[in-house]
Amino acid sequence: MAVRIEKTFQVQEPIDQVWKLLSDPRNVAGCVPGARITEAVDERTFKGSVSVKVGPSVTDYKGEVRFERLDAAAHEMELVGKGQDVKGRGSASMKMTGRLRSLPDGGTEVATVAEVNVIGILAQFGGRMINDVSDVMFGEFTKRFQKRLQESAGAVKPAVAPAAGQDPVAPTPAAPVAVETTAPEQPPAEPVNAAAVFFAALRAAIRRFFHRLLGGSA
Amino acid sequence: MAKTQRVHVKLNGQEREAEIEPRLLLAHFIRDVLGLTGTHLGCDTSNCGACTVILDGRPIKSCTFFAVQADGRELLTIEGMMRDGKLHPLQQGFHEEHGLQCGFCTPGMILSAYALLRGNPSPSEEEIRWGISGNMCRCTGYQNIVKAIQNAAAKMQQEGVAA
Amino acid sequence: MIAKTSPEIGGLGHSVKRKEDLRLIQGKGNFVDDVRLAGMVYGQAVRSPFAHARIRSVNVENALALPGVLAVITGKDLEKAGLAWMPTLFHDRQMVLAVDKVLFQSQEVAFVVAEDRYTAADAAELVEVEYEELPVLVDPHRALDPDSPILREDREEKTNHIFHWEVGDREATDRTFQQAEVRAQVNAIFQRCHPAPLETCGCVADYNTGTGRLTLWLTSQAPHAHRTLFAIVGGIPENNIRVISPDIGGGFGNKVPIYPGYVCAVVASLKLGRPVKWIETRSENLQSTGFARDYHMTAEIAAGRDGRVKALRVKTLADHGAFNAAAQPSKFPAGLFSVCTGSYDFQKAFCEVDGVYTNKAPGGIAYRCSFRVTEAAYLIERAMDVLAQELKADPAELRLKNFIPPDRFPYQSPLGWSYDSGNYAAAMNRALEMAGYQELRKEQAAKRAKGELMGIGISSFTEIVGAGPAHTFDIAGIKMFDSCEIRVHPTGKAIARFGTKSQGQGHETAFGQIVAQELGIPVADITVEEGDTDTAPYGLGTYASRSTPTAGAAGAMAARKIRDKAKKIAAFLLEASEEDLEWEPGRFSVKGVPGKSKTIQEIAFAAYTNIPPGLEAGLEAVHYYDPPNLTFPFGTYICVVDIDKGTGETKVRRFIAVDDCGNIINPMIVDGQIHGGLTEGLGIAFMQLISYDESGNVQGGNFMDYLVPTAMETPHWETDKTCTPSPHHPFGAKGVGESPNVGSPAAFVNAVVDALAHLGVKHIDMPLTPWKVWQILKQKGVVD
Amino acid sequence: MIPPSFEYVRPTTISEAIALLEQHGEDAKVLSGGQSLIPMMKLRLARPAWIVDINAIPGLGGIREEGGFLQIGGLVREADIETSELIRTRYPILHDTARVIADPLVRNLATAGGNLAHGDPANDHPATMLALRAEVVAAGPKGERSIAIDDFFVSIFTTALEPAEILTQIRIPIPPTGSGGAYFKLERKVGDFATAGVAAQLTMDANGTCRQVGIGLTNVGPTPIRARKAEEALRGKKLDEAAAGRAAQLAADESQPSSDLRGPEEYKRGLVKELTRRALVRALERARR
Repeated sequence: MAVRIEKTFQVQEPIDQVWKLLSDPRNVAGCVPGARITEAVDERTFKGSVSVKVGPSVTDYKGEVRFERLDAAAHEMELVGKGQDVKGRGSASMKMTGRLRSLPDGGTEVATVAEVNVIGILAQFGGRMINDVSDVMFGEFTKRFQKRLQESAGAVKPAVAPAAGQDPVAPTPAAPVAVETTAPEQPPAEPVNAAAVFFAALRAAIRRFFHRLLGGSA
Repeated sequence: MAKTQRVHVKLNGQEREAEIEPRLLLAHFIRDVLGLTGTHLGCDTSNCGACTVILDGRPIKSCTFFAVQADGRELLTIEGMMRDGKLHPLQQGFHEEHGLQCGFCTPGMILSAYALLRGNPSPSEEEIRWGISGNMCRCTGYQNIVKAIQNAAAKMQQEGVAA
Repeated sequence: MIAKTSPEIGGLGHSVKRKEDLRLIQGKGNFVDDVRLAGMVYGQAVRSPFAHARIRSVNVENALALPGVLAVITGKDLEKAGLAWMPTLFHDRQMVLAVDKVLFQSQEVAFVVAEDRYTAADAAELVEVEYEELPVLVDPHRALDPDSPILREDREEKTNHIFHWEVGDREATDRTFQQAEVRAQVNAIFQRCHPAPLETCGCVADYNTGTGRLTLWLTSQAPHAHRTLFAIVGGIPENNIRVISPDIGGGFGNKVPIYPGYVCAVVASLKLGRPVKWIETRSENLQSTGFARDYHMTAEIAAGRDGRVKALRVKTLADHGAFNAAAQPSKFPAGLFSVCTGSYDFQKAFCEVDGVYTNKAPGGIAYRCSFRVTEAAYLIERAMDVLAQELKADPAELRLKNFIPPDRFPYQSPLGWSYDSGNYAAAMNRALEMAGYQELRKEQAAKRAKGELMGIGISSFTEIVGAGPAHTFDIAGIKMFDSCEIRVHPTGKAIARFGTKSQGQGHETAFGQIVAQELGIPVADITVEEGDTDTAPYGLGTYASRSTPTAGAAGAMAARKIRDKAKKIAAFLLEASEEDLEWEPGRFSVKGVPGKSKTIQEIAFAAYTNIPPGLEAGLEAVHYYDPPNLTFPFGTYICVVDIDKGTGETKVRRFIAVDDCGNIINPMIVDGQIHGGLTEGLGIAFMQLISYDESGNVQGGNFMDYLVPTAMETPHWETDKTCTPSPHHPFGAKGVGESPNVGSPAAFVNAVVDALAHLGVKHIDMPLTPWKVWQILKQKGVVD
Repeated sequence: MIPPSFEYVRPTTISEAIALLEQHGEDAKVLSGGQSLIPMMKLRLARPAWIVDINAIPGLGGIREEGGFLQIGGLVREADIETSELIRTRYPILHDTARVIADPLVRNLATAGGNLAHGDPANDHPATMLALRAEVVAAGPKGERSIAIDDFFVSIFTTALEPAEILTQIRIPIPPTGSGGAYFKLERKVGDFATAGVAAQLTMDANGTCRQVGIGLTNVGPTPIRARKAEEALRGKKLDEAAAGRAAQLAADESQPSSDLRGPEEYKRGLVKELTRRALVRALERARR
């Protein structure tokens, strides 16, 4: 059940500032609720977990994300994430790349591509519906990222990093999907931006699955 | 393991009682606890209707109903269809019109037909097909099942008996 | 024609009501899941969510720690016992429980045993398996690409290619094509589908530590063959295995193979010394047990402008999944697919099939058809319609022109079969007459003028069933004869036992009628028994429409042996010589001496009470029947459809089925078989599909998405018969259970394509979903 | 398929039920018809620790016209709606809807309330309720409140119901004379969810112009969709073939289907267009009766 999502957006902030943000987890931690980094394996590899509650269902995933590339000079990053359902009923994986480009007006273009693949019972029941919700979820992430970027513009860096779930940026009211998640304290020094994107896509997959399974009657 | 609950049902006219886990499905309660195996299970997604039983006069899928929900209520299964030692007109109809082959769907099919005829003593072919559309059969192609139900309906009209 | 017995005797040709009904309509049947034994425990398989992955570890501690859990069996455990792998029914082997890697989604990885079903289900979740995902191969057309992963590392040949099989004269066929005036080609995929009998597979394995005997209640279409295979694989002396197939809730080929769950239940019972029940869920049934078809076929016909067919060329890629678990005669890698020249008189033909492995459930079973005959019939009947389109000919006339004429039987087909008998035009003409074919064509033309879509589809199939002659046919080495044992009791009642196993076909009634026909004993007085390997004579089982051609024939032959002995006894009782006796069903009489006769009941009594000197007591016989040839049932089906342009929905308005299965035992049962087979054909043509996404996720692995018709989607079937007896069968029967499923898919597809033919549509692959039809209409600009 | 363990409670009053839901919060699930919840539990995709069975609570049944509304109790079964004389004669659109939900056996347990409360875009009642401008009555810790159907479907599988709220009644404004409605659903077979479904409700005035229009769409987006543009295009207009066609096109444009086993996106849009056209025609026929 493979899905490819591309999102490109422009911001007025200069490229270095955007890169700082994109490569600094603390500022994007809250962009997607519920992601939790449990352990830093090395400076590029992190273990995480997410507990997703959709309608009457809860699914727990354990995952690992690794920066395949973090190129400050070229302003390019690539990471691969993978999560397995703790009940052993499937997995989801994602390869995400982010690329920044300076714009003539001094602003920056952020180009991201996520390739999500869901395997197991979710994919069995979820069919091809993973696509558009992944899209929506990823869209929500980028929206929040931009908002945060604007706030951080010229602002003093917060002394204490915001924890996921205690996101100073309120979820956009028209949040396309209302995912209830456990949002434990975020170890400040660990990057969850990538993880967050990854888990967002994961949740998207699950969300889509229920869209498919339920209904017809209640 | 959740705490068990005492469940009392009237099954085919008999008072039956058991101490069970709340999660026990009615189909398993009837088969494994009360020992009546005429009620079958053919799927896990509430599609096939092999597990059809009559709950307070209405046919339901007993694989999608907890036994605890049936507490204090009346159940009719295929084993309760005989009338003073005689086959029910529907059972006769299925036999006479060759309305069964492997027989796995038959109990559920007969119980759905039973409920159909209670509400509509002389249904059209279309109404019969509609009435059994929650019960799958892989053998008969339904044609003789329709005839079987028509056969029973006619017989019951003649004899003036209700389902 | 066969002498018709009285209704009381109820021999051949009587629509005797079925004996098996009485228990089934009262809920008193005995299906495998109904078996309850003292101390019985329950097994559940732990399955892989991945289509291709290496197993890093299997941790059973948490599962074992759960109260009520008795054992967890892993592949490693089985490996120690040499049982991690088992042979398939077709020159391959298959994992019972995966040891180092899994090859398809839902493959068995471990087997949990607990005191009850609910605990077993809880425990299955607690088994922790660590997987390392591997690249997945889904598309059979990519199986041989250099960059595709080699799936079967256990094999010496490091390739995904299983077999190449060809038959016919390639050069002569190619030459004919070079000179051909007209060519027609169709590329048709017969999609992967599943028989999905309403009862899933399951078993109760009861190893008695006291007697050392294993009793195995099994959802088996072939109990004897399964007993032998369990003896060979499990190393249990065959005399210590008793396989019982009780009531079977439909099989359609799904219950021919041996599945890992059976083996695990046996191992668990041996380990625990307690009866172990294992019953599949529907999802497990659809996702892991024998699928059918998955043939990717190309057919080309070379013909003359006059519409006479000359040569047929067929090339096929067969997707067998992770293991070649096809259940078919061992000399036929593509089953009887080479019957693909069908009902038509081709002079030259060539057919080749290549089989490959993919990361899908194993199989290739014969789903309500003689091995691969449905694929063959579908292909040739589609190709004939495409040829009709090329020639702008009427598909009925084209078929009539090319039928093998009645005087050519026995007919030698270019691909090596000897058709026993046939009169194809008779069946076709009857069907055309019933349909009012000419009027339908007029109506279609009028509708087209108004922009409405109506189609008429014809299929004039030829089946090949009744495997089979022992010189050619065997399953895993066991010759495909079948058997019957009859015992006539002193009071004139009888019991007849057969090596086959009914799954709804009504053997308890129909086979009794065969004996009644031959002995004149009323069918009501004859008990028919099947499925218990301790009592029934050895047989190969029920599938491929073989029961009547083989076991049914054995019944007639055994009865005739009894009649021969009865004649001796009658001669003794009547103080006449055997030559002076004449037989009428139920009695021997002295020629020309009215009233001087003995009934079969009197004779039976004498066989135990007044035995002629020099004659053995008793009145029993056994016969093992080895048919001299297969039988070739045939028929013509006509389907009329209306298509809703707005939604793409197809409504089957009428379906006419004229079958010829030779002499008929029980017309009522035959019609029932035809209704059922047509309905499965409908499901296959319009709904039933098991597909896989690029990661090997099963799509259609449950009844929410594996769509089988309800009474609402199923039309009223119009049936009739012609009768062309088989010349070599003891009572001229041919077998019918599968003809409707073999012949009907082409009729449905031909009808839908015919409705769109004026738009230039030549073929649509099954299932014919509304969206597929709508997209074509959209492309053709019929809908905005 | 075996559900995981849970504790089962069967309160006999609404307040008791609400208290239980408050007490157990996320761990509790309301059981009404159970025809979606129980299958999910059997697949072990739902694992509630507590099941609060509301079926023993009196006063949640009944189909009646009262106070200008058609009132349908939260526990009314689909089968009751299907067989109700009042529904069949006065609200054929609801009859259309109920009779295509799942299959006859499921409909004997499934409730209209649950069908809405799941917030599942594939369910059939939501589209019809959107077309009928229904409102949903919910009882919760803070008492009873009424929610307009337009505000009810917040997001996929998410409704405006608070965790401890129970849907007690569906209220449909009794349509004025000259009204008619219809629901069209295309399913792959009986028992399947809609590939697409369209509900249309019309109120026509004497000279044949649409005074009121409601159009709802099933299973062609993350939530049930009200086709406002299509409604707008008809309001105050004569409903002829051309107008119906335009509205149908707008409804198709407003739908947001995704490709799945039921068909590609393009097909589903085409289906919305076709079914909207058919629903409007049938609704008009009924409005004229």
